[in-house]
Amino acid sequence: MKFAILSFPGSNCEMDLYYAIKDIIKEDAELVSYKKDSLDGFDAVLVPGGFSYGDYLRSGAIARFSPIIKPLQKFAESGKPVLGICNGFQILTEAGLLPGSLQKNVSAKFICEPEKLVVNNNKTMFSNGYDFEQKITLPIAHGDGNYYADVKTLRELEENNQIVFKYWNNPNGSVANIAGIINKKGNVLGMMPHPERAVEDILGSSDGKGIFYSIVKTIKDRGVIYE
Amino acid sequence: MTLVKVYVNYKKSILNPEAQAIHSALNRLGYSNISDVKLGKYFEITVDDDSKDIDSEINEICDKLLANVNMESYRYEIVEGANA
Amino acid sequence: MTLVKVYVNYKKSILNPEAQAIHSALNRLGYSNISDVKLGKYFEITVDDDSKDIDSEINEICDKLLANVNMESYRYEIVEGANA
Amino acid sequence: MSNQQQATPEQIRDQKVYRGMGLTDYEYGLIKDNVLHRLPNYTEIGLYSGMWSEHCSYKNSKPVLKKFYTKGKRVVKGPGEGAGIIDIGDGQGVVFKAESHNHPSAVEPFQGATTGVGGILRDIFSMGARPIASLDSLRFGNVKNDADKYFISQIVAGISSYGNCIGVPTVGGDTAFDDAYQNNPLVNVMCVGLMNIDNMEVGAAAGAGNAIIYVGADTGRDGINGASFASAEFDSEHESQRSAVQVGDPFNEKLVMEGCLDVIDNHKDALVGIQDMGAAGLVSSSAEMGSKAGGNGMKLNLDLVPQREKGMSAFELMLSESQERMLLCVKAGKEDEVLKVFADHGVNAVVIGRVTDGSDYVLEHHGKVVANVPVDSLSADAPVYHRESKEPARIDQESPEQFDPEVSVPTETLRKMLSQPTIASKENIFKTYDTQVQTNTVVGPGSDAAVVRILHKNKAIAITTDVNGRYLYLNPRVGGQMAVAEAGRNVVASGAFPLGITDCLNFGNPEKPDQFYELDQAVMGMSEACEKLESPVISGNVSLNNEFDDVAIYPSPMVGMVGLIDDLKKVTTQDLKQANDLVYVLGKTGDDFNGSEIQRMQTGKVSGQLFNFDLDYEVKIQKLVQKAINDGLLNSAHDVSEGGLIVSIAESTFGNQLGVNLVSDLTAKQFFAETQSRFVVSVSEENREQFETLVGGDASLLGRVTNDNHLFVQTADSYFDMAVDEAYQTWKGALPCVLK
Ligand SMILES: Nc1ncnc2c1ncn2[C@@H]1O[C@H](COP(=O)(O)OP(=O)(O)O)[C@@H](O)[C@H]1O
Ligand SMILES: [Mg+2]
Repeated sequence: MKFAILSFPGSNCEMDLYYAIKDIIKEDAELVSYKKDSLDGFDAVLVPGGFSYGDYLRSGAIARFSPIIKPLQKFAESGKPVLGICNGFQILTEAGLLPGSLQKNVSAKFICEPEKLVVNNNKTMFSNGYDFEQKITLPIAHGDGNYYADVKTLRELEENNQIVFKYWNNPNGSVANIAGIINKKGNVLGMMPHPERAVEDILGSSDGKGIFYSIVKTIKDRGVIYE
Repeated sequence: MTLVKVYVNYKKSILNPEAQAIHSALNRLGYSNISDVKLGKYFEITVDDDSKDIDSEINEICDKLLANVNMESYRYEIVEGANA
Repeated sequence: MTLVKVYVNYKKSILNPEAQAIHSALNRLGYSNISDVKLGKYFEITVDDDSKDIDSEINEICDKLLANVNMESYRYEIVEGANA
Repeated sequence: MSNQQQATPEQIRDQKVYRGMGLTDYEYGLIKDNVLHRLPNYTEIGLYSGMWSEHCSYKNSKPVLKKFYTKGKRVVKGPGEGAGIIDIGDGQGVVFKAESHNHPSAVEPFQGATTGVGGILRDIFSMGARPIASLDSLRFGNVKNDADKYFISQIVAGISSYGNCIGVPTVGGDTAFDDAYQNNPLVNVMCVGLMNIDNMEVGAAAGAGNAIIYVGADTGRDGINGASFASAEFDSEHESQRSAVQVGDPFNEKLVMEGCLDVIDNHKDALVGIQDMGAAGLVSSSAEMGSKAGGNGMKLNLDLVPQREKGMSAFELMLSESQERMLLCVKAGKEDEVLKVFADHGVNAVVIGRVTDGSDYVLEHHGKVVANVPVDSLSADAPVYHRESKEPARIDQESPEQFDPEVSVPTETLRKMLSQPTIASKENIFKTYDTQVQTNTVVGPGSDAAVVRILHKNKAIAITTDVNGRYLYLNPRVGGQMAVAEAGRNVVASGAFPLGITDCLNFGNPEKPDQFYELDQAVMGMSEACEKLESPVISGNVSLNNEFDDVAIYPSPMVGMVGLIDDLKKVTTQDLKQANDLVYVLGKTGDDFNGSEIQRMQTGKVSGQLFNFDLDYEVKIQKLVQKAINDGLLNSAHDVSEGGLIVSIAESTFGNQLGVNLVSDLTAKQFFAETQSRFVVSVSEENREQFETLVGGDASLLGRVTNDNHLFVQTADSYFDMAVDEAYQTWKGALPCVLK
């Protein structure tokens, strides 16, 4: 199967994802420029971390007007998996593919550290490789990771079981300790922690592999690629 | 040339960590009579005169880009013929 | 209660990358008639009435904390008895 | 300056206008009588003021820098280019250099720090290398007042904002606090890049007719004449210099970097040379490229320079230090190919001039020639001064007797020591840095050296920055040796052998003989250690005039060392690994307290003659550790530095929260001695014999690792006894607490 890894001006985790998929997960991957107008031929899309357009104005605010966003929306509507990590999550919320938004951390500082997470829903195509309530450790590295949604949205997220990952010790002030959420349909996941930084023991943790394996398994089990 | 001043602010219910940090810094510095600090963005946009419907253009720009309507509200003033 | 509105802007010769990025994003989005974008900060500060000399207090706060006088200038308005 | 009416050549001479730009009467005379044989105009005098500043010309330090040991079989490129290069095999080289941004950071700490990071990154990618890691070496006042805290929070925030955004991990650094830096904080940033040696680029512009291409941000009135400003002393009235503030734009730099690396990787045939625009902006980059090529001149049309502001003068355009700009020399006929690459990356690029026959450096503005000077006169032929050197009186008068610390309750002294800002955990700082982007960080901040793996190869590099200015203050020569030796210990403790060093020479005013002495002696000391450790100097940077109200900082030559780990199995950290392992100290401990942290903690200053240091013994101990790691004998290794042996032992317990139960014939006081050439290592039982045979009498067995979470050390006269968790919390909480 083939992953598309989007690349915006200012993205800086796209190569990390590329190597994680190619070298560790051993699937095919291709970088796709923000200028492109098609995602045909891909089975899953990864929206990487970084500082698209410098994160000026608001994180992800400018990137979401890129040409690639329309095909991304179409891709998401078709039910195929879209995973936004860190800045990718911020872009997905700005583009309206996920509810809520990401504010400055309560400390008003950038935080980079390993974070213990709880798998709050293991029935998604991104988390089926984990046990329910399994604890995993993934690094975070962000200044704007404080997830906010209004009360109504939050209730919906909870009712529909859309909160996939929660922080064990909330590092940034996110409501309901949210580290990652999925859309209602269940095929678009946004998360602040970086699974691609946790795919090799030598770099500190392999707990992130489960996310990519879950995607691969889902697609392979499906057996068909529908357009 | 038209100058438009746009103010973008967090909605009431939303905590703004930056404003909070400034508020407590001020209190720590001894300014105990300061009971609230709000922090927003302030844009000065120069629009060339050929623009037809400046109100709808500014509203569009704000809705799309300058404000995140999830969390923020905006208002603006048009300063006709002004010079930035 | 006194409401003070403070506007902080970059000084003239200082580069503002953020405003630049917003400006070019707007032009890319097709708003070609926008010829300049400036971005600054906008504070609403509520001061309790017991304050003696509000002007000197606000100037002090701006110089010390709200504005970086190396790069930014500020102005403010006092909205007596107002409500934020 | 920018608002000033431009003085006529006669006014410049009569009113000595050049003095305000940092040129002396002697230098003006040289320009007028020896170089131009006429009166220089305002633009020309501006060019010389920038180019003949210490920052660009190294006029005071050049004779000293010649004393550096720079040879080595792996050295591909030594000092002289943007950065040096060392061969690490497989056709790859590591490129590294450090840069100081002390003066800009003293004026505007946030932006001073961001533009420091931006500048060093450009030095690295202009060599054709992709930056893979940064480190920051910081010196602040002793966190006594709000000013100290302001500097710390703003400088750290600046480094974090730039490095994180551009996607280069900040993997390490060092931070120390001392009143000597109170008004003159030091901000040194080191960057390491990785390249295919075939892609090596040089900053030269040769071949008449070839194009000079300007790349990156528009030029504004920022930092006009910052180079001569950076080379000037500060006093309490430096407020007036505030016009020099430059703002960093890491997003733009990222685009510029990707564009440049694309040209270097994929359009090699088109490219003649490439250089960043750093200090003294356009004039420095273009004149250096012209001068380096040799045998050519250059002609630039300033009307073509992208400008952010209206009405900029030639002087301002040439001396502006607007950030995120590069200068390329591109073969005639290939301009469009290169311009297209930048356009694809969203980067502004324009042809602004040509390489010419002859040797004149000519600038045109508004249709007129505004400057015409010999190109070499700006760069290669800048004056060089041999300054007078005199040992400061304080060194001679100091007593040779060692300080005698007061350690009546060792555990209490340890607790206090762990909470000194210089000793305490720096996590509060490095937690705000992205340490992992690019996913090669094997060991991030928190152990001795940082370890960054070379992707797809079974090897890694170890990187560290170090210097203890207190030692240099007491003895610049020996302190200089110690700075290099400490860097070596950190690299070696991580499983590497040294490849080479870069440096930032942070000193006072070279025109004062006693301060020049410090510079000169320190460089000699560093050089001696470099030779012994086979770790040549391949690049560096000089920051002089670090004075405030006439008082200089401690002499502080920051050493940035890179080592090679030739097998990932050898990567070693300072953390104890498992209970029952044997704990040893390698090296001898003496009563060495002058210049130590405990002396400062107990007396508020450092004094006396610096304790002895034996470079040969240092080399011997470092080789032993290398051999022990090569043979797979060590489970952990940690060098002993500030705070002494007990601090090293405590730090070794923190990572995995293991305890130790140790017995030593040293006194409790000696556990705080800062004798050099020591390591704390742990060895598993099965390797005991082999290890002890290897190290012979150079190691003493102290005891064992335990899992009772207790730090217990029986000394000859007393004992240390503290829960590891408590020691850890004290150490970890100290900095956040004082920074509140
Ligand atoms: N300013 C900084 N930025 C990043 N890392 C830092 C900084 N200061 C200290 N560190 C990290 O903290 C650890 C301890 O630093 P230090 O006490 O200088 O170590 P050592 O004495 O072994 O040289 C190191 O891993 C170092 O990289
Ligand atoms: Mg060390």
